[in-house]
Amino acid sequence: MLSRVGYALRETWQGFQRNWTLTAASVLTAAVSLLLAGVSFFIQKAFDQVLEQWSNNVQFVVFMQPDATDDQVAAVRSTLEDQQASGIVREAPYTDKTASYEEFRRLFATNPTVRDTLTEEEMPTQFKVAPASEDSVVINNLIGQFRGRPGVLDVRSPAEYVKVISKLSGFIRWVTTALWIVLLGTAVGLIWNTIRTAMFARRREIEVMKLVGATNWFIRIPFMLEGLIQGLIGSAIASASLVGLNVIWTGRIRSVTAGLSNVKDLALVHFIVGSGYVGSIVVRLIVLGALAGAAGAGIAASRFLDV
Amino acid sequence: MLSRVGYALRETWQGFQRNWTLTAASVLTAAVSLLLAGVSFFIQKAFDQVLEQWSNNVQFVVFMQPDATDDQVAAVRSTLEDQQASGIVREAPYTDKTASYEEFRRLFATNPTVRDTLTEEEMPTQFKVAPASEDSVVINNLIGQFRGRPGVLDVRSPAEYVKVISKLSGFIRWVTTALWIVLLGTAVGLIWNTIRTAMFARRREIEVMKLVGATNWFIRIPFMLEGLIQGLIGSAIASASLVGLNVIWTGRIRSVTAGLSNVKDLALVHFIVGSGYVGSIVVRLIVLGALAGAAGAGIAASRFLDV
Amino acid sequence: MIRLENVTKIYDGDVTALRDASFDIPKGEFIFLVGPSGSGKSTILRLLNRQYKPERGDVWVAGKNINRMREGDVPRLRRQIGNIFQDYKLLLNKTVFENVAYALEVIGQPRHVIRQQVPQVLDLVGLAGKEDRFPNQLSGGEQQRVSVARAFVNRPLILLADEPTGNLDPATGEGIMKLLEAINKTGTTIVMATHDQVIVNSMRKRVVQLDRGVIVRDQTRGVYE
Amino acid sequence: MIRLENVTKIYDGDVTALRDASFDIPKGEFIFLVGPSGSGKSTILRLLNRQYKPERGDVWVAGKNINRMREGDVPRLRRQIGNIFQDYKLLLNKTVFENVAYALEVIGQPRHVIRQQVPQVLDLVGLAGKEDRFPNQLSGGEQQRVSVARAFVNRPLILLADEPTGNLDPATGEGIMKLLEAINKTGTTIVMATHDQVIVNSMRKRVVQLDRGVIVRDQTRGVYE
Ligand SMILES: Nc1ncnc2c1ncn2[C@@H]1O[C@H](COP(=O)(O)OP(=O)(O)OP(=O)(O)O)[C@@H](O)[C@H]1O
Ligand SMILES: Nc1ncnc2c1ncn2[C@@H]1O[C@H](COP(=O)(O)OP(=O)(O)OP(=O)(O)O)[C@@H](O)[C@H]1O
Ligand SMILES: [Mg+2]
Ligand SMILES: [Mg+2]
Repeated sequence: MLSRVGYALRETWQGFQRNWTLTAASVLTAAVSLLLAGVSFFIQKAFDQVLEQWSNNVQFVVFMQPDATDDQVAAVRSTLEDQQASGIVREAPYTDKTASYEEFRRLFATNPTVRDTLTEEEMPTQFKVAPASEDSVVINNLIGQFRGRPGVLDVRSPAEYVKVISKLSGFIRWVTTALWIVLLGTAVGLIWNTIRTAMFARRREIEVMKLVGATNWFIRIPFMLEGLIQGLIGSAIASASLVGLNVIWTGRIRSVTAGLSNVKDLALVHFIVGSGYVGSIVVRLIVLGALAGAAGAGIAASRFLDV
Repeated sequence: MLSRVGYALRETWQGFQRNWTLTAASVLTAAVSLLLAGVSFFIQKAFDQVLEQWSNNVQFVVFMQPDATDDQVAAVRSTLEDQQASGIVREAPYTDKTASYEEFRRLFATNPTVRDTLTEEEMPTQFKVAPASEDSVVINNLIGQFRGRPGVLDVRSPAEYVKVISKLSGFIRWVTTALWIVLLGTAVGLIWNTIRTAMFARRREIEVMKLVGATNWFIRIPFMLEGLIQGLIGSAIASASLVGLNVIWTGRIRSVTAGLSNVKDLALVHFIVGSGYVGSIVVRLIVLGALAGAAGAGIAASRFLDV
Repeated sequence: MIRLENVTKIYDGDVTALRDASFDIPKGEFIFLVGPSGSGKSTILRLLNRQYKPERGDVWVAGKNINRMREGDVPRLRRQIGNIFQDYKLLLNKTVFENVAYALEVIGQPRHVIRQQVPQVLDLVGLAGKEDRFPNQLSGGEQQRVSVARAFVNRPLILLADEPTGNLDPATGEGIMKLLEAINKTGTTIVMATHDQVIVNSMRKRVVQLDRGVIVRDQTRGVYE
Repeated sequence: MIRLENVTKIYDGDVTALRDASFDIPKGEFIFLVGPSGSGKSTILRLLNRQYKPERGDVWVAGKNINRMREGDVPRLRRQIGNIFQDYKLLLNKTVFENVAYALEVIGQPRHVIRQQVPQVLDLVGLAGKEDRFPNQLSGGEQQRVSVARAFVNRPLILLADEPTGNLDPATGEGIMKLLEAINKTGTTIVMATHDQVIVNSMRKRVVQLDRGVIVRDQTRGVYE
């Protein structure tokens, strides 16, 4: 048994050395394919984070009359707290007169005439409600519950905005999923292709081995080990590239967002993928590379095994 | 000579039939690689359009005093017209009191108290100036020329917005260019790889041809024709896929933007790449596929020609 | 040990390489297959090694009907048979040593046995000192001798030799024949296809002669023609 | 036609396959190279075909010093030489017809010439009817005959034959030898490496004998040993 293991390892090593054109080609293809796969995971994660952020931004505003009583405000607040408890609403912070006034002045910074027309006392107070769902039907239903209640001046939702976000996030999910499938499919196809070509180049070798009395597994295992190692080297290269790309990517985003408070609204920072997740992609790539290499080589060898 | 051509064509055809594992592998790789290249062209175009749109949106506002005289307004307008003529400013439409008032009400649709505090007469009129450059230094310089002129209430630019757009478009250009280089580089690498492996599988054939007295070109030409045709088939598949993807893509964007006027602001429609440009990508892919196939095969064959 | 019963082999549906051939080879016999080029000698050897199945008839080797054999049992059959192929079928990216060692690795011999036996066998066929060459660094006759060495290194029950002396000079060929005779003496059944009249005539063993796929002569202590 | 002047060939820096060999072959001569396996016969033929360059000495073929030849002129040299390789070197994914036709295509023969000459030559070597087979659908001897056919289909100035009868039965081998003699009569110089004593002894041509890379005998109207 031990001699078998030794044999398989020696065979593998020799396969490497003596067919190095093929080895280099396989490793390169594996690296490229796995990098594509890794990038597809990466893109999906980045957009997931951004979409999450977007859906957090969907909200409507319950304006209280400037002269609403404390009881009226408390009643609305308790309804919102119930809805928060049952998970329909994520959060609903209250903005008092002072805060409302400041926001108003900030918004109208570019329009001084308007900015100076209102006093703090005239500002309506408001609840900014962030529903848990992005679905515009659910949100409209929720809005209906506040409209016309005592002390409520009006309930406004940027209806278009809600619709856009809901459609857009669907669209982006679709795009990233499609990209993911295409890139991953491509990766698998390329690896399979290279392995098959490499096996084709070695088909006579396989035939001779069979004729000398080698069993299928005896032939297959060194090829599989070879494929496994090629896959591992490929995934190491892909992982290193991915980590490198992530460093560059993160650096670029940091430099773009540096000193821009407004950028938060663009959700740009959410495109930064944490190194923890990159680590988990690396693990996936290594497993994928090893499996695809070994299984691919095993299956491809089988094509030439029936002598 | 004619017999040579006939010979080369027959050789090519046989290369196809008899090595069809290799042929299939090469065609598939070419298709995948060219599709990657095509997608990279596509992405770059789509983002270029969006960036163009964004930079069109960079602007600052010259607020005229509500009681500015017609002469004062005309003086500012004439300066802006000069700047337009010299290409520093792209456009500078004037918004009169009525239009300003309507925009104000639209902006404050969700805040009825504010909305109803101002009358039309109290609104300042304004020039919305769209500079030709996105560079914030150039824009600040421009702004300085209007600040403090008679009749000018204030000049305001959403300074953060300008900075963000300027940085963001630089960033996105960087990302799409990087993507383009990586995908195109990958494509070239993969084609080269496959061709070399295929040649490796046929190295003994090449050796025998040399020993029988074939010149290098006599051997190379059928291989190059074979590579050329493989490249062409590959690019046909890639082109068809790209056109298909574009149809799906355009359809998705149309359906997302349907009935959303607000979406214009998100510049989403500018992601639609015209079929004319897709056509030009297809032409590029076909040329690229044919060249890469032929040249790659010719060069790869050379490696095994020195017997 | 080996029995053919009315065996017909047709390649690609229209080339009848062997027609209704029957013979019986007891254990330990040495038999020559002779006949003109293309008469079916290699075909018989390929049938015995289960490289092909016949279209009609049965092939028995070592007590088993190998046409009815499961695919999984074929390697075991082949390990009992030593094969010298007409075109050598060496592994081109293994050295001489490794090529011969492969036949031992296949049957799971431990490394120390391999290290001891392979050089011994290479010495017997006159290849001492060429262990580390690759097949394409050898002369034609040297490659042939590697294939001879590989065929008997694991002491098989049966040795199938297709023109084992075709690329050898008479003296070296004679050496190989002495070797085969010695192996035959230890009980190994040997079937050898050959064109070498001198060898066949000097050995006086059983001769089976083929002509266009038909056995036209089966003679004990026969001569070439 | 062919001249070797103190030629030494060393493979891989340490295998001296040919040592200080010299001989001169006038146009139209028929010469046998004999010697034990590994003595350097194929090496001489490879040097004449410019498959390798010698480490020392000069090789003259058809009036040219082929060591000094530019790479670009090598194909023209090879087209004047017909080669029968010891391992045949057939193109495995071409049919018999195409393999033979290739030697004509290389010199730019028009198609109608190819269509006429190839079947004629295949008929001469006894392969009529097997035009559309691939090499691995042929017996060993048949493959050898394809390589013979390819070597002389373009009526070369020189024919280099490495064991052209190694896998042929005596009768077929004799047929091939008759063919070579006829070709030789038309003025083609023939250098043939062989192990076949019967042939050498019956033809009584010039014999050059090698032993471990050294020419030990050069005899007109010689015998094998
Ligand atoms: N794989 C194959 N496909 C088709 N025909 C084949 C195949 N192998 C052999 N043949 C044909 O079968 C016949 C017998 O071939 P075989 O190899 O048995 O001859 P042989 O006696 O060994 O000849 P040689 O002495 O030349 O080696 C020949 O006519 C050959 O062309
Ligand atoms: N490519 C090579 N690399 C290294 N050594 C080689 C190479 N080719 C041949 N040799 C060695 O050179 C010597 C002469 O080889 P050559 O092929 O000329 O012999 P030969 O006389 O043709 O023998 P045979 O009758 O067996 O064909 C042999 O010892 C062989 O091992
Ligand atoms: Mg045979
Ligand atoms: Mg030789």
